[in-house]
Amino acid sequence: MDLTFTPEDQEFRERVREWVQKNLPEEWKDSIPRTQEEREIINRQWDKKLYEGGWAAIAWPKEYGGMGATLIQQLIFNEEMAMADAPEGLMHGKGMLGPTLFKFGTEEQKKKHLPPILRGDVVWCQGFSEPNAGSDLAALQTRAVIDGDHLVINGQKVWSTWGYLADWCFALVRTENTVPKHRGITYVMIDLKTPGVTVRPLDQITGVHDFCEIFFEDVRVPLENVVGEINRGWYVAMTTLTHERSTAYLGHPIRFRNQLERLADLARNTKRNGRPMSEDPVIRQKLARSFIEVESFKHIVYRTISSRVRGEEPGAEASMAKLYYSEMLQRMTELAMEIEGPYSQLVRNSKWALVEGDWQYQFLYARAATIAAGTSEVQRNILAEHILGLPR
Amino acid sequence: MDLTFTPEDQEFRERVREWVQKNLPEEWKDSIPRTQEEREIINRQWDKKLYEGGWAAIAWPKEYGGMGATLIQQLIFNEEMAMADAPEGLMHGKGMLGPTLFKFGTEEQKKKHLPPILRGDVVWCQGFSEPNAGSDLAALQTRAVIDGDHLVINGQKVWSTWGYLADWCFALVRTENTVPKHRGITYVMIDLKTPGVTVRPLDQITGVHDFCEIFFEDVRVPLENVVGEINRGWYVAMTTLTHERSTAYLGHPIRFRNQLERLADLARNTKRNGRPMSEDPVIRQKLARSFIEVESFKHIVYRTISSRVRGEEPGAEASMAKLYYSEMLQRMTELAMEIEGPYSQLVRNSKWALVEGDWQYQFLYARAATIAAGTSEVQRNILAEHILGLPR
Amino acid sequence: MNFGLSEEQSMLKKTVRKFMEDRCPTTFVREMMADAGGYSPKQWQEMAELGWMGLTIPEEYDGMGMGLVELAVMMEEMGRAVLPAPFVETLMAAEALLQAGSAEQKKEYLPRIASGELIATLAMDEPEGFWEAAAIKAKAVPEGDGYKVSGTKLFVPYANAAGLIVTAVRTAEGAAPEEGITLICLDPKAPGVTVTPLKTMDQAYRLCEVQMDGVAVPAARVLGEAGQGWPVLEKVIRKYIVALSAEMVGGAEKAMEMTVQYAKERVQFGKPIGSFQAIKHRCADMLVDIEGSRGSLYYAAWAVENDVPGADLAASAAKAYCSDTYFKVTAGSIQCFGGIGFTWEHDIHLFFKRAKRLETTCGDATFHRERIAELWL
Amino acid sequence: MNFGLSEEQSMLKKTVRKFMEDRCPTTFVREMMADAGGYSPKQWQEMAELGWMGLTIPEEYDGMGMGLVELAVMMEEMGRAVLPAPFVETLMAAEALLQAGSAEQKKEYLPRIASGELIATLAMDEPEGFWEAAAIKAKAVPEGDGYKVSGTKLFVPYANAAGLIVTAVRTAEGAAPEEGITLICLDPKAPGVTVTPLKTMDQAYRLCEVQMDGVAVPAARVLGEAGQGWPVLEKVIRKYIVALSAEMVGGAEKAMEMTVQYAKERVQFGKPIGSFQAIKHRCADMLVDIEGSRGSLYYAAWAVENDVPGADLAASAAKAYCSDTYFKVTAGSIQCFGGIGFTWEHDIHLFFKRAKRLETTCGDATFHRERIAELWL
Repeated sequence: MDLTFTPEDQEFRERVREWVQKNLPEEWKDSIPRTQEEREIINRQWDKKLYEGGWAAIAWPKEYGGMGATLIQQLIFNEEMAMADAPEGLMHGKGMLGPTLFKFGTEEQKKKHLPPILRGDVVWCQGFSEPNAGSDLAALQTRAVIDGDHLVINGQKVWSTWGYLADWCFALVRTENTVPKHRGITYVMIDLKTPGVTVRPLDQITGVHDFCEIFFEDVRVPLENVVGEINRGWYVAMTTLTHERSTAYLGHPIRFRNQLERLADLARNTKRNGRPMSEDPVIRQKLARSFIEVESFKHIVYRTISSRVRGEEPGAEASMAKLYYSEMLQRMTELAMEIEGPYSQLVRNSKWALVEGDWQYQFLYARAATIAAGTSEVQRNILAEHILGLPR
Repeated sequence: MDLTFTPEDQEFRERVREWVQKNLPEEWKDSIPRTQEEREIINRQWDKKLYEGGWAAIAWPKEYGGMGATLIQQLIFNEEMAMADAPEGLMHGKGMLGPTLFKFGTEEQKKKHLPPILRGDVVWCQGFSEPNAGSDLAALQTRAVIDGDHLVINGQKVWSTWGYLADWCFALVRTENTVPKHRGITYVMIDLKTPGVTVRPLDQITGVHDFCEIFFEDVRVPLENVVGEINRGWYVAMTTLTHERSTAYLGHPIRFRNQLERLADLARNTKRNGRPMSEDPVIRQKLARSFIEVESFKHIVYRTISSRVRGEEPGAEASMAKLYYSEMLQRMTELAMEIEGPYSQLVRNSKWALVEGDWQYQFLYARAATIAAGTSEVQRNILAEHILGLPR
Repeated sequence: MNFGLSEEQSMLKKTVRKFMEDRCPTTFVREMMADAGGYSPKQWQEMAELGWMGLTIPEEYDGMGMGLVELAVMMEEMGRAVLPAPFVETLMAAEALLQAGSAEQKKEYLPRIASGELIATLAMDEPEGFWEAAAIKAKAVPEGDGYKVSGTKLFVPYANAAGLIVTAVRTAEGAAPEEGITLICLDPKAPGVTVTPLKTMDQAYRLCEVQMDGVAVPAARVLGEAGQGWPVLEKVIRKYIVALSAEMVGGAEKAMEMTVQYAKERVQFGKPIGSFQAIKHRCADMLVDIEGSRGSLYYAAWAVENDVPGADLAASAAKAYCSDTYFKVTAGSIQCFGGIGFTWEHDIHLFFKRAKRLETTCGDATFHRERIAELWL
Repeated sequence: MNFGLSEEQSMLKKTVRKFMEDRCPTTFVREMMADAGGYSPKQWQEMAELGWMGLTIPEEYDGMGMGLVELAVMMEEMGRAVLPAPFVETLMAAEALLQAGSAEQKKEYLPRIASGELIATLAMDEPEGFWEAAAIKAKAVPEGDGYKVSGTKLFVPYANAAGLIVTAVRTAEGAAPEEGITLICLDPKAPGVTVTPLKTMDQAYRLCEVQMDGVAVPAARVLGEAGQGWPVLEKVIRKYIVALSAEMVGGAEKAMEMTVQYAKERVQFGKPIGSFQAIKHRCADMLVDIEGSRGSLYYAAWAVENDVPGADLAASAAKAYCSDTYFKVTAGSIQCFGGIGFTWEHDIHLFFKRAKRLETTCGDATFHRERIAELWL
């Protein structure tokens, strides 16, 4: 039990901090309320800036342009980015496709796809979920039939984050119907400019559309775009997901802590009949509860990293982290609404809106937190079955 | 929507009130903390007093010595008893066996068993649950084999309230193994003095034993003690349960309201560092929550009665009432513990114990509320399946 | 003793449900969300013709002379439909007139309200405070036989559409904040009044800022005795929160029905998701919360209507309970719907957002629990 | 950076678990429940021989010189076993001596504590108050070179068995309640001291009343400077609540393990009950609460041991979180066990009752959340 960092790591932290301080424009800070369009532009520009600074994908092996950073260095990097309130970038390519290609990609695939991701030139999105394959992802039905040296794809994907921005999509498609459902799935990279592809943004309850539907109508994709073997796509995707999920949250504790401090500020600055809400004993209980949860989430992340550093394999801890922070986030944003009272009605661009109506957006957006990337119910199943060994 | 009572009902209420005021000794009041033994003695004596006053079982038909009281009269009677803080008596015979016999009993059975129940001479207990048949009651395994004009019973029952006091037991036993489990069960009345019966009180986490185990070893019971047909016992029991459950809670709203007022008194009288806990804003929120719940529970009961009066059949509402009040009761007793702070440790007969340690007993006892007579989980299944029509 | 609807009340319920299903489907609600005024004058007139604007107005003023239980029945159905219109506020402004208005005032306003000609609303909250007497700071200084009023009111429902705003202002500073409050009949067209619609989360409802800048209010427009406005307002609020509670129960029930329906149809892992206890028990809890809330609601409606002891407590209990329930049920519904529940296309967010607005109107659950403690402990 | 146990710490954990499994099964706990003293001197001596009474006492006083993380490791295991003994109080009394004791006092008491010869405990709460400085009212008036002390202490752990009671008394009335508090080394055998065991829900632990009736306390028995006792006590409490949090995490984990085991074995409706989501998800929530609690616990242990900024916050966070978790987990466990969980015979109630006692020691969850708000907001 020792929460101090080595001098080398400390030095690495200084380097990251110095760079980000120099290179992050004040107006790009992530917690500044802004429109989706503004956010996209900044995300793209930031990705390019990271590349120029040599920080594009520090976790990637050096041979592919990364730094081969240790897990602790990844933690530090993410913490510093969070501390500086830097944008998170459009990270599907770096965070999800990249690691998949290292492990399952051909040399050609790596050569073709990794450099543009690194440079921030090509944006990727994920094509996993379908209207009838949500929690039950393996029930996916988007059909791919081999026709010569191509796959011909028909079907529909949904919940593809940034789909409308993306150039390419990594997707799971069904290539075999006569075997148990996990065994007939193939992992394939699809150029979204291919004829037959239609991307449609989904309007959300926030009034914004981060998520998209993608329709495939006789879309011809070269077989060389298959990652791993035909019909082995489920395992390709799951391996990466486990990997990705266990490091996806490295910067979250600090981002949540910052959000918590903004919540405390909201309570301090919101007066009700002359009295700051931060002095209200009932609100104080709830703020303290959030404080405890945000801190504990950090410890959950730290403990996971430490066990990885000690050489333990990533397991279902990612489910715990995800379940934990998503439920916590909902409580935090609900508390913000409670603090605001009737002001909680006022959204962005309304006269009298508090903090530019940002908490309203966060409140609505947080409803997705317990659904996307595995509902809380699915996470509880995973925890109960994989960690506690309860029967299916 | 009219919550006033007719003049006749009002008059009936006056009659009950007058009688109970005259006949209930101050020291018999139900909410006075006392030992289990004291409580039993009072319950028995009160049952006899009710009989003498002509109030033993007002819901029973006149021909069996009841009053044939309307549902509203039953409500009034139970409310007045609750208001007067009268003991509840040992009501298994009156409340559960009696109605079963009206519906399924032979003339001989009625003649033999009903009068002693009415007089309070014979105490009955229930023999339904078994160690391996709890929530899954129909899985019961206590075996009964027909041997001439007798059933020979072997097996074990558990959770029989007042088993150690009881003279007789109405039980469900398995008479047929080769059919689906609900169809091989028989309802039988067993004299607990029959050779081969052993009753063993179960010590509980409260330190008290209301519940018993009953063991049967080659117990011979005359076939004339079977209620309804052989192998039809499940339906006999369920019919009565539905009936019983829908009127079992008539007096509860007032008893809970009284308990709530005692809780408010506890908060008023418990000072922490000079300040009454009733002035603590966090405690006030929780007290108010209990207030809302206790009141709403009353409305749930009233609505159920009204729908019965309008001629609607009792359905799953009893599950709702049971689920509602059991969870509410746990919260109330937990709140009492919170109000007491470290004093919550001090139980009956301890120096410094608050309110004679009664809340401690209630707190522990309330853990059974969400388990006995159908767990909260079972009630939720019933509500979801029977009222909302969700699939099994 | 009948804790349930009478035949007439059941009939009313059916009529309103039928109307709402026909005339207020969610496609209509969505139209109104995009509409500048936020409601349909045509629909308003249709409802008026059915007599609903006069539901609780005595017959002598062309109303139907019904009570709070009937209003609750109606509001439940309007809640199911997420009705975009200042229905309850109009009736509550009428209530203020009934409570405190002079014979002339009643004659002037009530028949026009009942006929649907006049939309009315209430202005109470201000930028620095809300839900309490202390919040009322808009200043009225004597001028001529009346007052000159200045101040800002916030969250005023449909001030953009109203011809009358019953407004609470302060004519004196008393020892207690409840003293010195006066109600006035504000004409939104009067010089010095500026109405600005606000952008709200519940887009199917308009909340406005009402700015009063030296508005001349003649004595004839003062409602009741000067300085005695708070007790009147309290009585109005008591009915208002019961009506809102009914809207919440209706909305929650509809949300639950939608969820249960979906849970029966949606198949994942080879089974309808409603067969999984995570969903099934959540739905059962919704049912219990809704039935518990409904009990508290109808008791409150009856108790307030008949002014029995404890009516204040009952009203606050209903508002607290129904607020919690509507939010909990709709949040749970979104979770059960999963991804599609997060889409704009799906209707569940209309209910979720409505829940949030109603919760913060005239005191949230925490506020009313504290009020229960005050009245009870 | 390693958020986890070192090899030595893991080894310690194993040793303690082994000992507890062998020497403190629940049959032993039940024996102690019925025992007048409520602990076993023999077992105490065995633990002492392993050096545990001196775990956090420096080597110069015959201790092992370890820190709060090691103590937390040990307390987790003791929590799993529902240990009936004043272990943590003895170590915390030693901590008070280390914080404020004179060289003589340390020499007098610490080696005897480390050897197991001397059981010690803390007396803080009083009939009219607890958990706060204001609660301390037992009066100490100067007499000779020392004090004459009168007052009543409640909920004193194992005062019946202790040879030393570190007691907080008031030697002066200051402007703030934190001023004027003095710690004394009370000898329970001194004339004027009466110890009365109380009947408690957690029968596997003795809490006592300590009555002081004009007890003469010589200057040599005053711990630290007169009137300066509160800051010392605060430091001790900070460690105490971390240790208690560890006991709670250990107990909660054991309760969860018992529940999960049962859920795998118990069959109803033809399936292990652990395959029903009502049970399965409840167990998953237990796991999450326990892992979250454990994180807050070890961070607090490390932060307090190293006295980093925010250590007070961390300690209160751990106490609040672990209190909630232990109660929630054990209450949920009883529900999962169903009827047998309600029997005396079954062990789960030992944990449930222990949870309740630990929760109310040195501040419940609500108290510590308010404290977090004080320190943070």
